[in-house]
Amino acid sequence: MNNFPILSLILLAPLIGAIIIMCLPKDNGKAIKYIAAISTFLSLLLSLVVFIGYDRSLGGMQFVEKIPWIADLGVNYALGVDGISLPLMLLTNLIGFSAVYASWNNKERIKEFFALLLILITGVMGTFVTTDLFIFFLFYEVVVIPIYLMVIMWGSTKRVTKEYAGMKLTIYLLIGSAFLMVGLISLFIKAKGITGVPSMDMAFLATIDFPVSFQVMVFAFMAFAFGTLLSMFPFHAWSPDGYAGAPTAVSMIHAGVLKKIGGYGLIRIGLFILPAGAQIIAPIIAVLAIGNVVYAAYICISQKDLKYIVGYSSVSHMGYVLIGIAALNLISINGAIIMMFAHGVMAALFFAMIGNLYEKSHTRNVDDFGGLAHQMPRLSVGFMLAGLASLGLPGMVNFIGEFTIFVGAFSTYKVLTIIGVSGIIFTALYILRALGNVLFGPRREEWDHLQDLKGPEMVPLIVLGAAILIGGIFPFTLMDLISSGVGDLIAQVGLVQIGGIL
Amino acid sequence: MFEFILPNAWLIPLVPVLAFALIGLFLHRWPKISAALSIFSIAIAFILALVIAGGVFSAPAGTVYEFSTRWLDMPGLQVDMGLLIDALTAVMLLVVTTVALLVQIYSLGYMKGDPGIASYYAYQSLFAASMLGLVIANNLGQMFVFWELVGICSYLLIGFWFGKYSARNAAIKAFITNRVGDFGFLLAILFLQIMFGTLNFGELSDSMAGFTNMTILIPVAILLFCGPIGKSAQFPLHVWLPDAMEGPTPVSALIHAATMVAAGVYLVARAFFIFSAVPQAMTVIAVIGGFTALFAATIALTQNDIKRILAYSTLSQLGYMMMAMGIGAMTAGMFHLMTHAFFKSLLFLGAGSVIVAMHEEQDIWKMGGLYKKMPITTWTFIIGALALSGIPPLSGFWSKDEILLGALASGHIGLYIIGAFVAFLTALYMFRLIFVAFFGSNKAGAEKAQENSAVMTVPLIILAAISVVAGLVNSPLMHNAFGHYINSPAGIEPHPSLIIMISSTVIALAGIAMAWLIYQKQVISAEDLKYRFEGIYKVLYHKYYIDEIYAWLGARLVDGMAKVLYWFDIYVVNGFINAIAYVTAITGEVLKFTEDGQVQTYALYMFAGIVLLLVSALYAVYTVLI
Amino acid sequence: MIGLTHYLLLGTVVFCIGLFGVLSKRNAIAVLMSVELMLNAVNINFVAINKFITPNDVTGQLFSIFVIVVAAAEVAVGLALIISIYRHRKSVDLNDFNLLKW
Amino acid sequence: MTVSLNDLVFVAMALVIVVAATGVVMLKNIVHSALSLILAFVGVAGIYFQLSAGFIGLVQIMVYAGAISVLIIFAIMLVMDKSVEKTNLFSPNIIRLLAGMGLTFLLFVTLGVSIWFTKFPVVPAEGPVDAVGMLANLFMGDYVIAFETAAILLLVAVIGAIILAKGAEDKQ
Repeated sequence: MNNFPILSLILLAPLIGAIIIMCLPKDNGKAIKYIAAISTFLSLLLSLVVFIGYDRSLGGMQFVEKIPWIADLGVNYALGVDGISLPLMLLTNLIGFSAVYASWNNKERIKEFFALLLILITGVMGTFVTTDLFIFFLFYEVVVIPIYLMVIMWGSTKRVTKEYAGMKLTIYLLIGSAFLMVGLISLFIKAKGITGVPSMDMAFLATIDFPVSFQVMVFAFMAFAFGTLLSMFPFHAWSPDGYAGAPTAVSMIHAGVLKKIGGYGLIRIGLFILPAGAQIIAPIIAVLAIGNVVYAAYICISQKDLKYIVGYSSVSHMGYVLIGIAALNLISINGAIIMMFAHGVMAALFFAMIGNLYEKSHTRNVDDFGGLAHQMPRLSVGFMLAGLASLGLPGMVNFIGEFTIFVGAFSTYKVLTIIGVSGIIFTALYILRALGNVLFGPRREEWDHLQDLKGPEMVPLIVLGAAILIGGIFPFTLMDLISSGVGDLIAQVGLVQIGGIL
Repeated sequence: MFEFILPNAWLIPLVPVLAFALIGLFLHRWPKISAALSIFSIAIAFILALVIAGGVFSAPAGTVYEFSTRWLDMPGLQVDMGLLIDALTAVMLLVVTTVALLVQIYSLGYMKGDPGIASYYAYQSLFAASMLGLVIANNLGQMFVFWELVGICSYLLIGFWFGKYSARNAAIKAFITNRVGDFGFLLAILFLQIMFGTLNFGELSDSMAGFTNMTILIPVAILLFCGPIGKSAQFPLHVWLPDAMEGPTPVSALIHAATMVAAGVYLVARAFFIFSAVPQAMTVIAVIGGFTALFAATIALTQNDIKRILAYSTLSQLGYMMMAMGIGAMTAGMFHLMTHAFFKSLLFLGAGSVIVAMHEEQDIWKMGGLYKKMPITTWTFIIGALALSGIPPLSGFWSKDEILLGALASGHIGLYIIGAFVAFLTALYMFRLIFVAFFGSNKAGAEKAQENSAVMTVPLIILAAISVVAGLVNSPLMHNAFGHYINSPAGIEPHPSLIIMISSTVIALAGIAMAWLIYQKQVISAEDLKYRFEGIYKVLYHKYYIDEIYAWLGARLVDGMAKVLYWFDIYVVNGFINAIAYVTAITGEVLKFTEDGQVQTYALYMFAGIVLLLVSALYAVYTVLI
Repeated sequence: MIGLTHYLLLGTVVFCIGLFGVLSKRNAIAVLMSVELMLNAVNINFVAINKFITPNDVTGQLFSIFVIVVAAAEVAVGLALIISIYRHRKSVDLNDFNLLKW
Repeated sequence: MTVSLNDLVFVAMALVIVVAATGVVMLKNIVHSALSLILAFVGVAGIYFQLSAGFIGLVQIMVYAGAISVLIIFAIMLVMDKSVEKTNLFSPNIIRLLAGMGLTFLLFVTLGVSIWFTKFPVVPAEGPVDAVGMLANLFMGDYVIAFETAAILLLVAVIGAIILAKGAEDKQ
């Protein structure tokens, strides 16, 4: 299996699917959906093979592929997965596959929808799989355009027009990527200055010992860029509107995976290449993260639109990830990565269910619903599973993430973590209140026409539900992998003493 | 047999989980089969528990069996799923499995005709599994996991009839209040993990021995006690238990009388070495326990709903147990937990059969003269009430007496007085209920009441028998066998004293007599009592208005704050973004006036640029020229 | 004694008068004429500098011829434009042509 | 310092040019400003002769004073439909007028200051005898490309002018 380019196949399967779809006739809806399903299923299957085939004891980058691309910039099409990027790649495929099924009964313009969706999946996956900064940034940009188009064309929102939502979403991400570009370029030039060798390879850049002041400046850029993507506190404005505006599949992928690029970037580029800078800026990020958690949790309590609730709750959960990263020790970074995986799966399931409900009832206001458990028991199971996962019930993978982050962050920021832990109460409050209003209560006749999930609509529930439960009941499947990945990272970076216990 | 069962005692929680999974995934379309499967699985668990208990109690006291497997571990944090079997676990296993089995059998009758029987039994087996998991946990992390699972099961079961708004809201209220308790519990876990690097009870107690500065431990112990406050509904977080009566009565019997609420007491018992090391924490526990006991007993006096009375009685008895723990009498607390589980579930099941017979009527004033129509229920109910009030031969007497003895022995005179007074109140409100509901004058609704089927009455009889026998286990007759096994070196050992026994019996009889006078004989009419103590009655009836205070606070702090922050988010954070967009639009609007279409104007702008360049060039160079 | 400076100053004066004419005259043809003046001013500078700084060389004069050539071409085209605009719009007043107005 | 005849001639010529130039800009009647333009061209030609650049002077007279001024007057005739008196006024936009004036004055001051204070490397040698021959050599030598381009430019200009001026008829 060593020279078989499995990672490229995983990465390009959706893209090939998209190209095939583009050649199909417009009205042949069935064929388009099957192609999309097959291509995403193929990459899901292969990523499972990689997940199982990854040698946990060896650790480090495996399944490496390298094709030189731009010589004088030292850019090469380099792929490789390690303990940190493998779970996120698996997450992308899981969500991609269920996103295709979640939008199974889309009616208008199926061809463009699925083509853009598959390109989006490839773009998102690319950032996790590559070990080259330039390719990372390339895929980072590939992602933005499909999202804008899909929000504009298939979006739906009440509070603000979908154009506004799409525009705000895209501009925020572009501002973020602009700062990222500045950071990358200055990094590249400084590295070239110090070593004389032009290289964009992350591992190589990590070995260089940049001056501290430079590290702080570049990390600040990175923190802003990835912060906007991760909807850090002051820059979170795009995420609720973006999710509410986006169609189901896009908000699934967006909440599920796109946000994780921010987290992954912070860890991979922030901590890996600029450790000293990270150490200085980490307390600021920690404070903002706690702002994230409590602020967004509080706002969720007053929300009436289901998608806004999940939007703000994902901002709140990202606060946990951020405090995990900002605590800069092995346990908390492990927790951050598991939390990213957990939140991805949970948010995707939640959006799939909301999308399904919205398709049938054309409203997302919590007060319009009531007693849906009578009519749609399976949908209620899906909602409950996602809801309980998001409030961090043990037995689900979110609890593992939250618990690990709390333990890790507690050793570095005592008071902040205590405030953060109080978030679990507010999360439980708004989730149960929303689910209570939607699912329980007396039966309402006007919703009798809703028919429950069946056939393809069950796929997201089964696939994502299984991921939530397996990850929660048997955390060691994910945890060994991640702690080996993070262990390597901390070891490599150990030369610069990072705060907290290593 | 015991040696085989012991290492894989994890089968006990596993069997009900399998039942839950099977019902949930496949069998939910066939209620009969799922009910049978669930009862069968809990029966197996019961048998295993019996074997374990037999083995533990045959081995010398104090032997501990511990096995654990890797669950979540990384360098620096190790949480594993394990087994800790000792006398304490054995007792709890016995209590939980017996009550769960009897309740599930009883539910066959109680839930007959309910469409959601399959999911009811699914939730019942999930609850049994998580409770058993909690009992056998060997570290705080695992205990927290099952602690939350038990919480979600109570949410599902309270909100079982989700058609009713009240049930739905009660379920949410229960989970949120538990969650507040869990917040403190989680913080305590984090502190312990950071301070001692481990959560395992054994390792914790070893490293605790060597620990010096107690000042740090005070907040940790109090935070750890927050968990039991939430779960066992102690004073500040007790509001959810009375509302939890919205759930089906067997659920109240199992969860809100015997097992779940006892989890808090069990945690205090299990982590007794932490609490006993911190005297301040002990006093806090004792005070909260005592206060809750008194507080709940007073409210129970004025309630009219049969289940609400029993709920407040549970609150009061839990306060008793916590008080026992607080004063160091861990044995007495656990013993009372065991006896209370049996007779309180008996009372609840009895109440359930009354409600079924009375076709969902729960107000005791509408019941009356039931003793003729429902003899078995009535007599088993009376046995339960006698046990609860602490009449000598029955189990309640021995356990309550033990606690009072402990209070005296540890010198908490105040707590002893409160304890005695609560015992009096308990007897009063229990027999108020009996005289009004069973022996009262024949009300209209009571005619058509008739005895329920065997499937409901047999568990009542069994429980009645147990609650009679259970007391002897720790009585001097069996030379305090219970205390011999379950004791903690740090706790106090109350030696039995005849005076206390006699005095507590007299108090109980006085309570019964007073109830007889007021409600049976109407010598002192209840009406004018109510009239004379109008103010107090109203306060008690409205549960000291605590629910209203919490609701008011909640609306202000939580919802109000949420709206303010949402307003802030929309108008300030989004406002800032929209402002930037608006500014760019405005500058565009202003700049357009420079384009007036005249050729010469454009020429003017061009030459102005050129001249500017020349002037700046000249300025740059003029030092050289002049 | 008249030197190069005076010629260059003369050139500047004529150039500025031409510039003012371009910027302020209403009639299109007047603007053209002012442009001619500016071009002449440039020629004066060319020839003067050629005479004083590189007397035994004629590059300066060569360039002034080129300027004249260009000026001639420019006037021809300019006037043709003005005439065609006049025929279309019946006016030569620059203020009337503001099609580019916002 | 001795005031030579040459200086007097220069001053006279300069005065003529400046007066004529101001005339072009200031006169109200477009025809009068055209005539003063011609006068300015002739004055400039005089300057060329004074700078011993005879050939340029002649070219100036032939092209500018001869051809271009005639062309302008033709254009004025073609365009003048109303009475000629008030045709050459200033544009009504006062602000722009003042701005133009200020700008021009600023330009004049800047250039004047820079010219006045720079020390030009003046070479007091006599001019070449055969200036026209050298010009021809340069035209056919180093600057032959420029020469040919200028030729093409003139051709294009002529054709353009004809098309533009003529174009109006066949459109109707």
